[in-house]
Amino acid sequence: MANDLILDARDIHAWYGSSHVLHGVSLQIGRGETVGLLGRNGMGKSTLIRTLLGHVAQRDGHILLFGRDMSRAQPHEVARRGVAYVPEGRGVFPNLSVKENLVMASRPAAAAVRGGWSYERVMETFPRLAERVRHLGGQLSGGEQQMLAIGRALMTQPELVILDEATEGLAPLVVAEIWKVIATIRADGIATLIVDRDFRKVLAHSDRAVVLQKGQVVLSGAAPELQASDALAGFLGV
Amino acid sequence: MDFATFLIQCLNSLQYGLLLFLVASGLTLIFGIMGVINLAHGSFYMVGAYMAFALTQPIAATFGGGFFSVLVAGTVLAVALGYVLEWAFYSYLYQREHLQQVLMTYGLILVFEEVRSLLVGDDVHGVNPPAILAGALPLGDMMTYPVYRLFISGVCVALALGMYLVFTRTRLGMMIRAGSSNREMVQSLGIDIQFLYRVVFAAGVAIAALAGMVAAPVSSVYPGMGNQVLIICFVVVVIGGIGSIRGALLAALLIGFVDTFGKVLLPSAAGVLVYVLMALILIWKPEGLFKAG
Amino acid sequence: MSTTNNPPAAGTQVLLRGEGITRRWGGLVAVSEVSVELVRGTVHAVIGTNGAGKSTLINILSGEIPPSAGRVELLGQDVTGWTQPRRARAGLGRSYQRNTIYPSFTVLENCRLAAQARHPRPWRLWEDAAACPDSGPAAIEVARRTGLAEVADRPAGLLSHGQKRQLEIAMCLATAPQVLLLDEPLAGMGAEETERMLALLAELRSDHAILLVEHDMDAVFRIADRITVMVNGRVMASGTPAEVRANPEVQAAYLGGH
Amino acid sequence: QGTGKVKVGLMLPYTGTFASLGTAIENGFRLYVAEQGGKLGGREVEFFKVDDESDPAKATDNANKLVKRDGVDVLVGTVHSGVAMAMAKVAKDSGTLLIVPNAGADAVTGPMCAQNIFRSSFSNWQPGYAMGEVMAKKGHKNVITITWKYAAGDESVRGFKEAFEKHGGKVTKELSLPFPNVEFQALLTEIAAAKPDAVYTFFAGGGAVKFVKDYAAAGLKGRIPLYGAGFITDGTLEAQGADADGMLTTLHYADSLDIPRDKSFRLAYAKTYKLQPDVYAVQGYDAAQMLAIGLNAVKGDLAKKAEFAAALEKAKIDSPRGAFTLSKAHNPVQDIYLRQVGQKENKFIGVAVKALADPARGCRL
Amino acid sequence: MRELLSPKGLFTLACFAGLALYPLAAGSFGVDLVTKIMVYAIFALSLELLVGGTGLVCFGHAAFFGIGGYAAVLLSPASGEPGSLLLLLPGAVLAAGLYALAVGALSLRTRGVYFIMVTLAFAQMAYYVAHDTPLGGGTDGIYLTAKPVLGPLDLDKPLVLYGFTLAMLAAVFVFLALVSRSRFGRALAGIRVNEQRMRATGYSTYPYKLAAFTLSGAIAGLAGFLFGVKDGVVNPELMSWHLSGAVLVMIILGGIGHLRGALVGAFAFALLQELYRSEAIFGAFAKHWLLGLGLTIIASVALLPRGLVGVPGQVRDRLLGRASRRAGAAAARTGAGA
Ligand SMILES: Nc1ncnc2c1ncn2[C@@H]1O[C@H](COP(=O)(O)OP(=O)(O)OP(=O)(O)O)[C@@H](O)[C@H]1O
Ligand SMILES: Nc1ncnc2c1ncn2[C@@H]1O[C@H](COP(=O)(O)OP(=O)(O)OP(=O)(O)O)[C@@H](O)[C@H]1O
Ligand SMILES: [Mg+2]
Ligand SMILES: [Mg+2]
Repeated sequence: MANDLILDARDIHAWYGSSHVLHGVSLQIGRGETVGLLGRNGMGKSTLIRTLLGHVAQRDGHILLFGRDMSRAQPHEVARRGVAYVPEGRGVFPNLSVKENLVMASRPAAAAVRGGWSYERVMETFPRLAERVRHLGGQLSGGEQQMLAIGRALMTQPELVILDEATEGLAPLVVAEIWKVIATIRADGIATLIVDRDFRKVLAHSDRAVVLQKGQVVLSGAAPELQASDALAGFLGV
Repeated sequence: MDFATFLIQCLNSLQYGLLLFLVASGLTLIFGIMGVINLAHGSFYMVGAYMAFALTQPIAATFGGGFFSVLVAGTVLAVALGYVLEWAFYSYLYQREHLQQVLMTYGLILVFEEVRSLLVGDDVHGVNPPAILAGALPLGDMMTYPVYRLFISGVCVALALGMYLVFTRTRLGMMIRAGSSNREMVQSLGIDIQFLYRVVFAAGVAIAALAGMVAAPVSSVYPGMGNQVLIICFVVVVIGGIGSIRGALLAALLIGFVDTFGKVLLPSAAGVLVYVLMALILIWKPEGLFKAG
Repeated sequence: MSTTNNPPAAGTQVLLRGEGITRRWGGLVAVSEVSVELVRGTVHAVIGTNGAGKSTLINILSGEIPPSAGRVELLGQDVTGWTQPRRARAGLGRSYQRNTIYPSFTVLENCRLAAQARHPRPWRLWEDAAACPDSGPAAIEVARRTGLAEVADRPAGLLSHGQKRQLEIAMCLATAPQVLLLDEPLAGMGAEETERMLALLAELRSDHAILLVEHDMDAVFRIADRITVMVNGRVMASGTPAEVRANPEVQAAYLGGH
Repeated sequence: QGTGKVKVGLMLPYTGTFASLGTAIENGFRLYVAEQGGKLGGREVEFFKVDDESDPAKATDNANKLVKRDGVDVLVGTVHSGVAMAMAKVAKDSGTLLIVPNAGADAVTGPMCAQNIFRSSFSNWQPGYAMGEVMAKKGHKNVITITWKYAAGDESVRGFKEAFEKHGGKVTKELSLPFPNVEFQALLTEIAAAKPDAVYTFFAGGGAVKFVKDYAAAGLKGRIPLYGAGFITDGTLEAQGADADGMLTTLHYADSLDIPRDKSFRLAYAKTYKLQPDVYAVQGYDAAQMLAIGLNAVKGDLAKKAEFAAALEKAKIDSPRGAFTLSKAHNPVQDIYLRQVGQKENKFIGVAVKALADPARGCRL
Repeated sequence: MRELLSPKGLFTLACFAGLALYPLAAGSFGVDLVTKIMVYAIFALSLELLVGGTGLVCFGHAAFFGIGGYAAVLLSPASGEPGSLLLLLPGAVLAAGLYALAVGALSLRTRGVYFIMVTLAFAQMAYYVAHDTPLGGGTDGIYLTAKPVLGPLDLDKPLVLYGFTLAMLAAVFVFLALVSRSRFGRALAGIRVNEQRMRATGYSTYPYKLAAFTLSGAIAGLAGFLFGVKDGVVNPELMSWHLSGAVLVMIILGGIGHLRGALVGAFAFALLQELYRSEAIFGAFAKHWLLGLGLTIIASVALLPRGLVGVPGQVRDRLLGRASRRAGAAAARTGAGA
């Protein structure tokens, strides 16, 4: 099982300046596994993700990616190993057109090995984007931007996709669609780490889930078990 | 002014504008894309001009090459210089406030000027155009037009076209533009932004130095030449719209015309005309003629 | 779930009215011939597909961007030509879909500065702003109401995403507006905060007119008195929550069985 | 007082465009002092230096630094006219002796003139006026002038016009461009279109190099003769190359003067500094000479200002440029030479005007 | 009052006390030098109100400075009699303020770098008017024949001028300190951080910015007036972009966002210049003093990201960082790698 781990992070600490945000978080993600990350606002979910990706400079702990030590790696090195990121707030490039946003993310080398998510397939998955290929990223509505960010992540042919609040600000139909896409990604055998405020949906779509509270893991286990647990509601404040 | 003179003045305007564009394009590249207000850009122009002067002898002696070998060698050196400078001075500026960059690049201007003085002295030097371009075309009965100035215009146009294509048509161009808006996300797509920026910066330096080298035969080589060109290039960049190559081209030509005809028709106000033009354009279009992107 | 819906009282007071509002971006018609009425004591939800033009509508109503056509009336006055600050001072408050806070100021100062807009008196240079008798208490009050009291002294930029969303609303309230235009206030909020926000909205409803743009349908159907559905810049349907939910077109285009 | 070292404050440009001029002036000055065994008027010389950066905005400060901080007895400087004017102001206010070794601003020995202010170089008016006579005598009738739009350029052109029009010539067009702009092409086109008999020009430094090269490149050289105040070809010939060949200019110095004093000066200078001297070195050298004459007359006591001035007013200064005297306003009354460029030298070909004195308009001495 | 007793307040008080006592210990050159630096400090403070206070980076501030200086000379009686301070000083401030009002009204339509450049453009216009027209005496400038007086206050005496300048500096400092904590100042700060939100909450930001710009220009005019009076000469270089750049460098060097920063920056910049130009220390190399200055500036950017006034905070962080065991170590390690 151990060699089947895509990500093996142990005892992660992170700081913003002098404030200590993560206090020894450990997280494992297996090949093709979907993991939900839950917790109330400000508990450190996004920080954990950004730390794993190498975006938080002040960090400590051990991060293994495909068995390789990435504890001190630069963000682009992490990304090149096949980790794609859909950040909260979307992060589309406002001065690039929809098409350019997608094309610049494509990595021909990775596509040759893993393939799967071509430009055409992204366009099929998000017909709304197909209508607007020539528009600039900055001119899209919030929901369109969210779709673009997911599409862009898929264009890198990832083995692990990290979605931070991927459904924020989307219409119910689109949310449903995004969950469908997440299911497709899952079915493709791509591992995912999902953060979303709709914890029921998260649990329904993941194999396992982890709950963060004040920078520490307070609960984790298989999704169905958690769904049934009483403790979960307390930690999520519902 | 008769019609023939008018036409020749137009040619002059065009050529001056193109030369300005050549210097300003590197500035707009670094400025719009990397978000660095690079006051030292004029210094790179000066470095280029001094290279055209200082390299001629050694290159002729060792390789037997002429002006064009100097251009190649100078460009290579400029790329190296840009690469090293980015690594040493600029790489930690991106996260900083813009004003810190102003301070740093201001410091660099002083250093460049003094190092130049230590290495080459404070004298004025001339550089000869290559023999094949040394001639002049007769225009009208009195005027001739130097072939070398046409060559400059040609270089400028070719470079403008090249940059435009790289920028809009290639993945590299997209990455560069993306980097200007969201560094973190570019990294998350597996792009080594540090390296990318180093390359862009080196290219910007090389363009400025190339402009200096190409301009050396017509401008001569003198202390402080960089600062003189810097401010006018900022004007070009700002009128054109930051980060827009197309805008820089148009603005440079506009300034070429205003400056040229201003000198002839309104000599007492010639100095201020360019700035009046800039103020008017920015009041009319507060983001320059072309918004980047 | 719609137990809190109040039938519009007789003699309704329309605080904000938009008529035939249209906005074009080049060839694209982002908002087309939309009319809305915001009545005191009601929550008017505007829902619709992404890119339907909801934010654009709010931008036009609040004066952030001018409409291509149409007129806006605030408290019975035609304000189409007014600037955004003038409308704000007349009692129009808005929140943004994207956080627009003052990251380097404390949470309290964020609120206080918003409250200060009510009584600016900038020429009183000798008075300490922190001791301002109007804006200080008002700021503490809104921070409390929005659940930010605990983090009141933290720089706003260090808040988590959800907390920033709360602050966004707090600042909007601090200006003591009569009309509230809220652009996805619940986005990014956790379950607990969502509850609190809905309770706050219910409380505010009595003496405000609220326009709520939101994608959280549970919340919308709980709180809204009227719902307008926009698709591609047009109004597809408008009516009580029950009517809208029953509308097959809306179901197909937006709700998808919600 | 009159026994210790005499403190000389050199306020010259050591950075920027004029840096090499500042160095030449200092070299010339030090050469003369060295020739006198390090003493002037029986007193040892101690130098204080300030880089004036050719920046008038800092000029008062820099001058004050020498006068107030270092307490110099004599100010020597500078190249830039605006800076020299500020120095003159300080000298006038503080009573410190000032010798200007280059800046030609007419006002220094015009409205600003004072008992304690001297110049070892020229006034902008002088070479211009001389060239006006030369060109009129050559039979040119209509002439275009071109210069930078700044005080020195204006003054030079005014001097030229005064003499040229007095002798029946006509200045048909006065072209100018903002200082220190060097984009001449448009104005050259104007010249070509107007086809004047000749062109008179005043430029210096980098602008001078570029103008001469552009003039040739535009095909005007050889068709419309180009004349100028001497600065256009001084210290710039190496860079101008063949494009300057044959050009006629007027100045108070030339490269091949047949004067023994000049020969010995040039030899000594070349030996000491491994450099060929230029007009700036001469002016620095003469500034030292003038100081020596004055100091000798007052026996080293600089408090005797009137006697110092009187001595210099009477003196004949044995300059490498040829002996000259000082006018009442303390500007050199000197021969202005006509020079021609050849083999990278400004060759002496005759005297344009003998013992030309600046009119010193506005001076109340 | 409590603010005065904070470390920052005490530091500022100590600075002013030192300046007040300085002439007792200094010679006439020192008095002159410090007078000049204090003038620059006033100039820097005026810019700090715009840059640090309002977030408007003005790259043409020298124009207002220069106008103040030219006004001092041009408004003085042509007869050569000393003018009245009571007339000249307000005149200079008014002239600069009016030009600032006009420039601000137009340039505040633009933002960011565009604003920087439009202010430069307007400064260049003023520069060329002084440079190319007889009004300002052309490149060589014009002279003040007699310095202004007010009763026994004769600015021709260096010590009087010193005292007057110090008083002006203190007045400007106190005034700007009051402004920055007032509602007006807070509104400016809000505009700096997020203008869109300011408008949405009901502030008409344009008049606020225009008021700040005009005020800043007027104070710069005051500084220019003092400079013109001190030197007795004004010339176009007072309006050149070099000076606009230099004053910007001063406030960045000192630390943007603090009034102390402008003060410290002006002193640091001027004293560094003096240091590197000193032949006594650097010998023949003093000729290349700009090299030293340039390297120092580069080093200060690299080492002092918050400017000189940020040094105590930086030292504190460093010490604290070391105290909090793992945190410090990790920060240092990754800091170097990232
Ligand atoms: N750039 C930052 N600088 C300093 N502190 C920060 C920064 N970003 C986040 N924090 C703090 O770190 C903590 C964790 O934030 P994080 O964004 O990881 O929370 P989150 O679980 O993703 O919350 P949300 O659900 O609201 O997005 C919060 O208390 C927040 O205030
Ligand atoms: N500045 C702009 N320039 C061009 N097009 C724009 C601009 N702003 C918005 N649009 C377009 O107008 C349409 C409406 O956008 P708007 O932001 O109002 O949608 P929305 O209903 O708020 O969507 P969402 O729910 O996703 O936030 C979109 O298609 C968008 O792409
Ligand atoms: Mg988060
Ligand atoms: Mg929206």
